[in-house]
Amino acid sequence: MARRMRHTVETSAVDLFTLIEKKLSPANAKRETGSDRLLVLRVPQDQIIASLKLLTEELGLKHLSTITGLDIGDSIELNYQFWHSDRIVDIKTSISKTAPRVETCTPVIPGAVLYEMEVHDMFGVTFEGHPWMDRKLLLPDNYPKDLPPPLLKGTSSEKIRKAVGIEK
Amino acid sequence: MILTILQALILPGIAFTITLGLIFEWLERKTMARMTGRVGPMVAGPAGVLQPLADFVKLLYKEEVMPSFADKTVFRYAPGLFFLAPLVSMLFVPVIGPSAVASFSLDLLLIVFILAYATFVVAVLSYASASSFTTVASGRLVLQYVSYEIPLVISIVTPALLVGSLSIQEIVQAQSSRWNLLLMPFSFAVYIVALLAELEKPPFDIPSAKTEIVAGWLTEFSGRALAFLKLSKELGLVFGASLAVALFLGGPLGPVPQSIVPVEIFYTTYFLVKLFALGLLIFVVRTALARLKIIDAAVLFWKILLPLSLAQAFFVLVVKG
Amino acid sequence: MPRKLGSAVPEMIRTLIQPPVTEGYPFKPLQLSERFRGKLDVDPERCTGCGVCALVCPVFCIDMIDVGTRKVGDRELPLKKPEFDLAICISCGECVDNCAFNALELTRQFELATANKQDMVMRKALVK
Amino acid sequence: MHDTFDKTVQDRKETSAGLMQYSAENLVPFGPIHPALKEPEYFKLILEGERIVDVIPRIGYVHRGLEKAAEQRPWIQNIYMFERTCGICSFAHSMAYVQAVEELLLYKLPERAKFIRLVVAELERIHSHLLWIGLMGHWAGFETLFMWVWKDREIVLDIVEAIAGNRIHKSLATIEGVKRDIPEPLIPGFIERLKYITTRVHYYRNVVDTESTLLIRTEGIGKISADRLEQLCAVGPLVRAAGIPRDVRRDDPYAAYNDVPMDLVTKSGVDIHTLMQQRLDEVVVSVNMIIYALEHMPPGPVKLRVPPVVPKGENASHVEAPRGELFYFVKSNGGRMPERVKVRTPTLANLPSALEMLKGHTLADVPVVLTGIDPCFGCMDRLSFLDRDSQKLWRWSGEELRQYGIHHYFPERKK
Repeated sequence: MARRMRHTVETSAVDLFTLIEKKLSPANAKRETGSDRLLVLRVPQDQIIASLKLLTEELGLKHLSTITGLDIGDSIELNYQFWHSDRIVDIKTSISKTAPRVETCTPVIPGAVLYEMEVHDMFGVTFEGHPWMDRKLLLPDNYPKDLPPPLLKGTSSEKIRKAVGIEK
Repeated sequence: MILTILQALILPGIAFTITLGLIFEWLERKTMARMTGRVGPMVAGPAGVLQPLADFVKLLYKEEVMPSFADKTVFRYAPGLFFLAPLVSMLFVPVIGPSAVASFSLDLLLIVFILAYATFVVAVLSYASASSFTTVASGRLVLQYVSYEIPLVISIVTPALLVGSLSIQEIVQAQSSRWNLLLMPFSFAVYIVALLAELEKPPFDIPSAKTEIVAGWLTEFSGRALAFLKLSKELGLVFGASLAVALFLGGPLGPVPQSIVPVEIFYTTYFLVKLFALGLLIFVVRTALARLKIIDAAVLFWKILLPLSLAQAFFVLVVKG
Repeated sequence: MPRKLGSAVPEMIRTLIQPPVTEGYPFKPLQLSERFRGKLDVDPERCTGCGVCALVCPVFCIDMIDVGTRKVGDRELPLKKPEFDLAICISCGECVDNCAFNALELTRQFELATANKQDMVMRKALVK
Repeated sequence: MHDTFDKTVQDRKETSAGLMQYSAENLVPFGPIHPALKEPEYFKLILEGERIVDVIPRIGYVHRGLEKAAEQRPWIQNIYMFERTCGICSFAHSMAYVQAVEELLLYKLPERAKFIRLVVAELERIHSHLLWIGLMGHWAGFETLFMWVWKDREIVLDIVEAIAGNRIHKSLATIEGVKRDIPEPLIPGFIERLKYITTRVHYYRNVVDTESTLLIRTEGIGKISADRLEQLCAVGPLVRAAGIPRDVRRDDPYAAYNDVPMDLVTKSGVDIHTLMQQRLDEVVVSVNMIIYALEHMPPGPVKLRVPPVVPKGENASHVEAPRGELFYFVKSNGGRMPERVKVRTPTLANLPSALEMLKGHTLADVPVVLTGIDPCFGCMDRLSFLDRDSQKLWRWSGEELRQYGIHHYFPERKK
């Protein structure tokens, strides 16, 4: 339980979290350990776009700070992290590592176009419907196709270095 | 005969112009530096006076690289031609006395032709070095030349209209009582602005925009060619300023007291004082303004300076007539 | 705001009169703030070879080198002393803060150019 | 990259004849590394005739895999690596990382450390804004403004060196505190020099607003609407200049921003001129905050001793870097090394809006808009054009495009 030291949180804002939780409960969102400033909700993969739409249109959470990819052993976890006044709302969903595919959220949040490209480069997650999925954003041109994406736990730095041709 | 050759070679001629060119470059770098809180050249010679000469000599023995797809002949000989233009035209400007080294009745028109010839040489030269930067620089150069050329010529011809002759020497002699500037301040202003455009000094350094096309038409040159091209740019400034002094500020003329000192000394000092004053004015303007876009420069010349110089010429005709 | 041509001129004249701000380095010495973090320096007497600095260095530029043995009770233990590769060191001061015997110090010396890289390796502390 | 090089030489022969007719078909390829380029990045512009329809970014030439490296280094040593992500906002990175980790540890940050972090963060903001204003002068050909503004920026850098020992990489923030205290006797000197900077900034505000040659280059150039910026999740001065009051220092105060008064600067519309005004006004606000913080600095320790192990947990934290919201996400599984560190720099957030500002402009406007948007990785590098109708692909460096645009400026477009 990470307790925030920064400043006391006004009581009125707390029910924002419960409001979000209630709104997303049809998408059976489960609340996980966050803090009085960080709301963490886990949503199943098929509900992710619906809940994002709900968040942006009805609840007014417009600013998506980023999409963070996490390699948690057997699956890849995507965190859609929003910033709203003095809170951070993190919508989690986990997708299988074998066929990492998820629908793109760019129609709902146009600003996410580069975040999805970055997660695609680093974790190999394909976002269906993303306009530039065939292009690379960050990886060098000579990154081998067969080498798994760099940020997965399996790929070690040495392997990447050898593949890209930098000897330490 | 020998005297004129000596004069041509040394005093108001080649040696004099080149030293003036080097001193002007030092003065420009020093004043611009001091006005922006920097020190400016300070290593070669006292207060860095010899820095431009040091740069010139250093460049002379640097290796000269020629791009493989450049047009060889033009690339090798054009810099020399461009270097000659200001030197030749400097001979027609009276410096040490009311009479110039060489003079004939239509030398003002020859000056105009030499200006056009110099720009033409630069355009061909930068196009010949065939790198993408220089080709665009030559495009810009021609566009800028076309916009400043007519106001420049009109502002040059206005003093000739007043005096009624196309020889610089006679124009200077006619100003012994009253400077032309008092009668035609606007054509003097137009001349200065057009001179800034001709020398590609800010706000008109569009063809050689440092941040946009590296060094403009100078990009592909190195070694001897670069040394001479840089020097001829400075000589262009010296000649431009001395032409303004001759046409508008009465050249070397000024009150000459009777004394054992030869009269040339007074004339030359008057000429140099006016020249450096004009130089400082140009350097202040150069430091104070941002670079214009080519379209705004063209608009400025065609819409503002051209009518202004025409009106001034018309005014002079009316006054004279 | 009214548009003016040359609104920078008055300031240019003021700057012209004031002395230029360019510092005379290398002809005149550069005055550094007394907290300047420059080249690392070690005091061989104080260094006991505890190896904390090698642990905390973010760029792993400190290696512990064997310099012989030391007596601990009745046992002979290998004595290791730090060797600093100042070419890699980023002068962050992490080792200086963590050194319990304050044998390390960041001097205000910053001119480190040398012809060969080997001079950058500081072996001052490798004494018994 | 090899294929592009052969194509260059072969193409060059064909085009050397056609170079003079400088039209859209001119094929002038350039590599990512070129003397005229500051930092390599690369945008593909999709054209329809002259109008730009779409822009596809391809960055990453300076990507060093910091996130992967962070997973193999202990917590404290990561500070010095993340600090070097960017030269201009280096303290913002170390502070954001350290803050994310501190909130996983249950310690209370000493008050004095909060104030010192605020002072150094605001000093860095002033230095970054002044750098940008100077660069704007340089790009617009106004060298004098460039020299003056960078001359005054030296004052800020000297203050930072007096506090942190290094002008750029402060290496000051550490987990649960700040490594060194502010030198008390020097504070009056700092305050006096900062006041001098305010007078200078007021003067620059006057030059930026009145110098007509500069106004021609900056007014009405590079426009984008406020709600489009909102949709594209833009951050920082770009957003505040459009009138959206979004600033992490005010909305979600960290360090001592809760205790130091700050008035938010917003403008009413984005173009290069308002962006310059926005940043100059923000410098004045930063100076006032620093002076307030220096005068009300609470006594007490600046650092707590912290075990090298961080309890299991996840945490997201953000700070207001000079260019906007800098977002850090840290996950720890209770070990000596982080499980995952995610960094999202403000420039990545602003990039879609920067590309958006290019859309709709004609090819000739692109160079001017490019000088307006100032992404953190420096100037434009290489542009490729894919003409949809004729399916021809050609590449230009930012520089060619700049002079192509200027050279082929369409007169019918009113100034």
